[in-house]
Amino acid sequence: MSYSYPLLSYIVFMPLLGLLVILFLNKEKHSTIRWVSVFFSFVTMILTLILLKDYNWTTHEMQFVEMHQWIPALNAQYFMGVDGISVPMLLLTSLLSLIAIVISFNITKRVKEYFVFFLLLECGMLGVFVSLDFLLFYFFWEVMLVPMYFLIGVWGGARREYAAIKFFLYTLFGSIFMLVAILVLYFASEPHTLNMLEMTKLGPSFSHGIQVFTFAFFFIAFAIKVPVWPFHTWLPDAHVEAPTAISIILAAVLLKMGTYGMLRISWPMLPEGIRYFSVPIVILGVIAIIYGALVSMAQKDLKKLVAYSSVSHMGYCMVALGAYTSVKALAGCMFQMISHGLITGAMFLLVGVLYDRAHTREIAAFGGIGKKLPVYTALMVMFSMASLGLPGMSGFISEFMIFIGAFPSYPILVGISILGVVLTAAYILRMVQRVFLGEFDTAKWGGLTEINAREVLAVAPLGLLTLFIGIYPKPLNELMRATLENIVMLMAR
Amino acid sequence: MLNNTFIIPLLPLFAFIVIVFFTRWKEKLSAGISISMTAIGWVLSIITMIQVVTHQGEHAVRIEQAFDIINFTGFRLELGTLLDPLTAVMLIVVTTVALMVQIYSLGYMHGDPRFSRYYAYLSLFTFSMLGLVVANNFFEIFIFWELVGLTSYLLIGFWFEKKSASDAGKKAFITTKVGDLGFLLGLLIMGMTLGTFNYGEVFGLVEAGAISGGLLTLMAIGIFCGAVGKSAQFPLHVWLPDAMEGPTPVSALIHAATMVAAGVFLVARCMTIFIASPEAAMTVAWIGLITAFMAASIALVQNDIKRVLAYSTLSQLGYMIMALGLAGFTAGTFHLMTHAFFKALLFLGAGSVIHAVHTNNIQEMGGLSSKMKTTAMTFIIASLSISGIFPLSGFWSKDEIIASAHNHPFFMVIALLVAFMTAFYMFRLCFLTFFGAPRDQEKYDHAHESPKSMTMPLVFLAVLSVCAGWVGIPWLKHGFSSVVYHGHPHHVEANILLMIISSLVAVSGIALAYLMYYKKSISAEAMGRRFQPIYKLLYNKYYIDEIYDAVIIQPIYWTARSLWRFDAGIIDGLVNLHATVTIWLSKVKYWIDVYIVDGIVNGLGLVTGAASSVLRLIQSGRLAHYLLVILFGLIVIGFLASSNLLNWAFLEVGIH
Amino acid sequence: MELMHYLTLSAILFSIGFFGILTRRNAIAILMSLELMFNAVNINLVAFNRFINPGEYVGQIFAIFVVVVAAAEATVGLAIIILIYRNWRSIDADRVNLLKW
Amino acid sequence: MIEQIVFYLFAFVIVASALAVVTMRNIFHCALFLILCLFTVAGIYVLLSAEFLAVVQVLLYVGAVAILMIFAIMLTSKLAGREIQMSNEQTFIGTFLSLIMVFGLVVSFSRTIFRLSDEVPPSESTLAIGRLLMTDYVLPFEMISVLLLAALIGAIVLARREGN
Repeated sequence: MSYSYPLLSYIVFMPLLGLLVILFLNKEKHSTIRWVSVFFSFVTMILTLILLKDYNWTTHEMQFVEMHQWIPALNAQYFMGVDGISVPMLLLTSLLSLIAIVISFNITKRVKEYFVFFLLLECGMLGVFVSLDFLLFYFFWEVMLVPMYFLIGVWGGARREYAAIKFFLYTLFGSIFMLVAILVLYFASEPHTLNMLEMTKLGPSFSHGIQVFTFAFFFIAFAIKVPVWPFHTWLPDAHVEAPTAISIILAAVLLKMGTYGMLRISWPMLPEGIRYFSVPIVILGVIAIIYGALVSMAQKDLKKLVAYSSVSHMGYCMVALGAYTSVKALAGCMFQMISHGLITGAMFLLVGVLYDRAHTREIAAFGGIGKKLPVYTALMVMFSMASLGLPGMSGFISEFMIFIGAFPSYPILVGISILGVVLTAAYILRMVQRVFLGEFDTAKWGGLTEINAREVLAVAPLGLLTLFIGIYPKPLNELMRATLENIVMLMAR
Repeated sequence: MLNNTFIIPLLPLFAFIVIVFFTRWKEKLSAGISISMTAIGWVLSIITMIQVVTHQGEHAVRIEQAFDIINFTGFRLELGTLLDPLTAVMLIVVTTVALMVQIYSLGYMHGDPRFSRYYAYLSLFTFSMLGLVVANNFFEIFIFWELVGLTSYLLIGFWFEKKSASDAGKKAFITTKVGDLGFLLGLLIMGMTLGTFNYGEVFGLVEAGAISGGLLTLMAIGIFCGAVGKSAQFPLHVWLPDAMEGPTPVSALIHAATMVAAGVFLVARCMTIFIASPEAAMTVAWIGLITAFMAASIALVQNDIKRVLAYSTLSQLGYMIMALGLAGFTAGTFHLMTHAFFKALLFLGAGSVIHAVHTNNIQEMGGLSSKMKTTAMTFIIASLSISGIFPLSGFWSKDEIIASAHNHPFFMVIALLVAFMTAFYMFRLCFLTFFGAPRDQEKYDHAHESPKSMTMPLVFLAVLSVCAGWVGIPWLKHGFSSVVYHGHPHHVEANILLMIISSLVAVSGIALAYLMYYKKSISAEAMGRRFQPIYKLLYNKYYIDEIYDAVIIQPIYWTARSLWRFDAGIIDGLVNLHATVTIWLSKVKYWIDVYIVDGIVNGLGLVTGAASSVLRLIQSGRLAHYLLVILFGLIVIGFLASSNLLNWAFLEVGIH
Repeated sequence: MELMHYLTLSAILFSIGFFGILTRRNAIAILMSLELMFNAVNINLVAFNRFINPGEYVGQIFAIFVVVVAAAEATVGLAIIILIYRNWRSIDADRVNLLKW
Repeated sequence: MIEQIVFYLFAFVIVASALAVVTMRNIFHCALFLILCLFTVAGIYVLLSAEFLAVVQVLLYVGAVAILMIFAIMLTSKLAGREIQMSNEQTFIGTFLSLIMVFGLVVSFSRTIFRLSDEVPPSESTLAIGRLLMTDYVLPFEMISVLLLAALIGAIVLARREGN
């Protein structure tokens, strides 16, 4: 099914156009550069909304397909298309990018370079979610890394260089596994193809050994991105050192690429592999949930706490992915990806807002902030509640779907992972209490100012979406339904 | 009204949204909106109740409406409303108490800097509680279940500057969350085995035997765990006494009348499941009994007026749970209703007292009846009611509960003992607070009757505390039991003997309190000294908080800290070790490079350098020289080409 | 008229231009010589066009391109010369020997 | 016959003025002779029935490039007859090599056999050239315009005085 004009290319390359425009701007004109970035990411978002409008919800077939020869010698194609799992991710990416750009207005160091890198990053992220060719996918996957490295390494906190190199090398390490896996599949397929859809058709015909081997390699690559315990240690460093906007993007979009990759590539393509590895994957997920929650509890730095909570929350996704036979679990996984993107994105944003004003993130340094900053506190408490899975917020729907989907397959493991809910409540409430409640130190924090309109505006869409999905998840459910049901069918081959 | 039940919960939600976004700067307006919305809800609830009662038909009213929110092949989640007699009763209870508490709060919270926020929270709570009541499936009830927990957290920690308040909020939230885990597990089992959460479908399947044996028991106990957490039953009761840190009207609404009764409501809703699983029902009864007894015994010795009431609440909830466990559906729900009224009254009365003397300690009060006539009168009425004195409402409902244990002598004996203790500690409270000589003259002098906005709800609730029970008088033809029943309506037989016994027990409890605290003919101190170990045990609430802290909380913190060290040290250490090894390896390679590989290369470089220092003389840097050489070269090539010494194909182009 | 005449003319003009480049010291003069060489090339192109495939205009079009490129080259070249003049107070090409190692 | 005379006349003027350009000592005179030379080359184009090109030659070379040169001269040399050393020490070898080049070129031309066409050139060439530029050669045409733009900006950037 194709479309009258190459909408996907427009979406993916619109940030690149913005990048070109910014390159021609005077580097001293900070506000022009900012507004141009806002404009182009806004246009990108509008285009994704157009995509949503014209998307056919009833089918799992790829839509808006664009296919051109790219490197004929390799049979690599410029092949893009979207289905029910990439459309939500595109929307999430374009929205979060816009918000991150708006929240980056307080960057004053080398503004031009910052936004150039940021738009390149956005292009890479969008590209990953629409690519249907392995080479193209890999290309976008790597394109993203470079700006990320600079964004953390130049604009980050005190240990930014360490964090940036760690992130870069760790992810690159994973990418190499992915490349090997892609090559194995490429040479195993006859005729050689890099087309993901073709490969999905061919997948089950590969021998057990190949499937298990490539599955494991893909899994390492994606698991580092997610990150799955025990590959997670780059995450706290990168999140903590990165500037606010980049933390948002890291948490909201980059982590989702791991799970997206699993849902798009390894799961439906290599059914033998998932069957072979499903139990270990669930175990890793359960460990991540409990372990992430406990480690969060011990954190003294607000941002690090949120970072470890990400580890814990992504653990739910792994539990869901392990229960591959259940469409409920996979839907829960998608819900969790989106809701974690919204909630943790907002949490990082709000922590950044506080850090801008207080210049510290140490939990013990605060207390009673709720008295001085009621609006900020209300927002933070709301997202904290969303993060601990309060019903009426998106996090609850996703956790519930995951539990209900995975429980029949792994009653004991899911039973253990439910404990994570209480632990999450415990560390979140501890944080809320120690930062916002209690006696207010007027001498120390009397000068704090309330969250401003721009920041409220940036966080408002996240809050509204969190509530909307939490109260009425049906639209999102319908959007993904056909695709997820198809994926479950593919895995049953 | 029967088809539009959903409006009732939405009214307070509307109030919440309006207050938060529009009127939070205007305190009076915010309160007005909140109260008027609840009042409308109250009127609508009464209309609903009348329609339910006058409904003609073979079966009781049962109206269900729902819409999907998640829909996969073979799996649906929905939101909806279910209206049946139980719902109608709960609607009345919740809206009545909420309305009274909101009016009362006008006076009690007067001058608080977060007045509007208080009303917003109350509205949100009312919404959640009404939503919980009208839910038509387990998924939805779970949603509202957690939402009431949230509002409870917010309201307990309303004065969050106080560390004890925010601690109490956190404790309440997490403790109930532990119970909710069980609830969630029960739901998961339900989802796995039955594939639906709708009440009607679930109960139908359970009755048809679609699930049985261990799984059924596990599911029932799981659901009951939710009730244990929310209704603060043993062993998750520890949060409720601490929750008294919240404003007193909140304690009245949430922690006495409505939210804590949600557990009872849930068990009542799931009666079918518990009937199908006798083991689970027995567990329920035992938990209820233990809680009732334990809480009543603790209440005997507490000195904080609100804590005494809190333990009393625990004990009464234990009563209801026990009745439900013994299949006394009507008894449990009936007591739920009457208890809501008189316990709300007790709390509001206590609030009025605290408002007057600014202390919670009953040892610092005394003789207040002369200064606060209305409060004292209503408080004593409520005390009589809870003690079970004829013909107040507590008498009828408590009697039914004790009657429901008629097949289990042990339960009945303990229940009577609890009734005795209840009467004793309630009147200990009354005598210490309102009678005798003032023990703190200064506080006594400042005491005064509360404003009208506070006393009016007291009077109203006092009337209800007297009369609400009359709907359940066994001799009535169309009483409570003919409307709210499980399975088939059964007429409660009046058991005159039991009535007399329980009345005697109550009166003797009051008499003992009278002797000890009014007449002082039996010295309370002497009793305390004589039973020193028991006294200490009770005074320290059986040391359960301390045990939890040592056995659960500290180990969790310890695990968290050690895991964090493990994470930073070992896991991240491995990553960094890998980096270090790589760097070390590369240093080795660097050495090899510099001294061996590069040695050769440098040798070559040296030779090249020497040669070029000679050749560089050619470089004059002048364009003209270079061009000359170029031209020379060009000409030489041209000649070579033309003389066929070089046979380059490209020079042949055009030649034929 | 024969093609050969034109070719000879262009060869002579080209050589004169080259001679100028080789011998002149004034940078502007070098540029002028360069223009002469361009013209030689253009004559060549137009002549081939006229005598080999008169109907196709390829030669003329490329001559136009050459003219334009020459103009561009002259502009930039002169700008550079002015810059050099500003820095050295001279446009003697032989003194500008930055190419020397 | 007339054509031949005109050609030789033109050829003579071209060669003579070109020699003047590369030998005269006064740079300003050189520029004037360059203009003359370019003008005559335009005449040659007319002889080759490339009228459009002739016009371009006059407009672009004579009108623009030559004027540019004169400006540059006025900006750089202190004009007013002050003579700087025009030639360097390569005059002799330069002459020699140039002559060899002329010789070599003419010899190689004469030894080449061209596939001459007897077609008479169409009289209306301007229209055809215009059409070709907008169709077959549109891409080079656009690139050329970008090049011109670049040259323009480059010239401005280079010649602009820093600081004002």
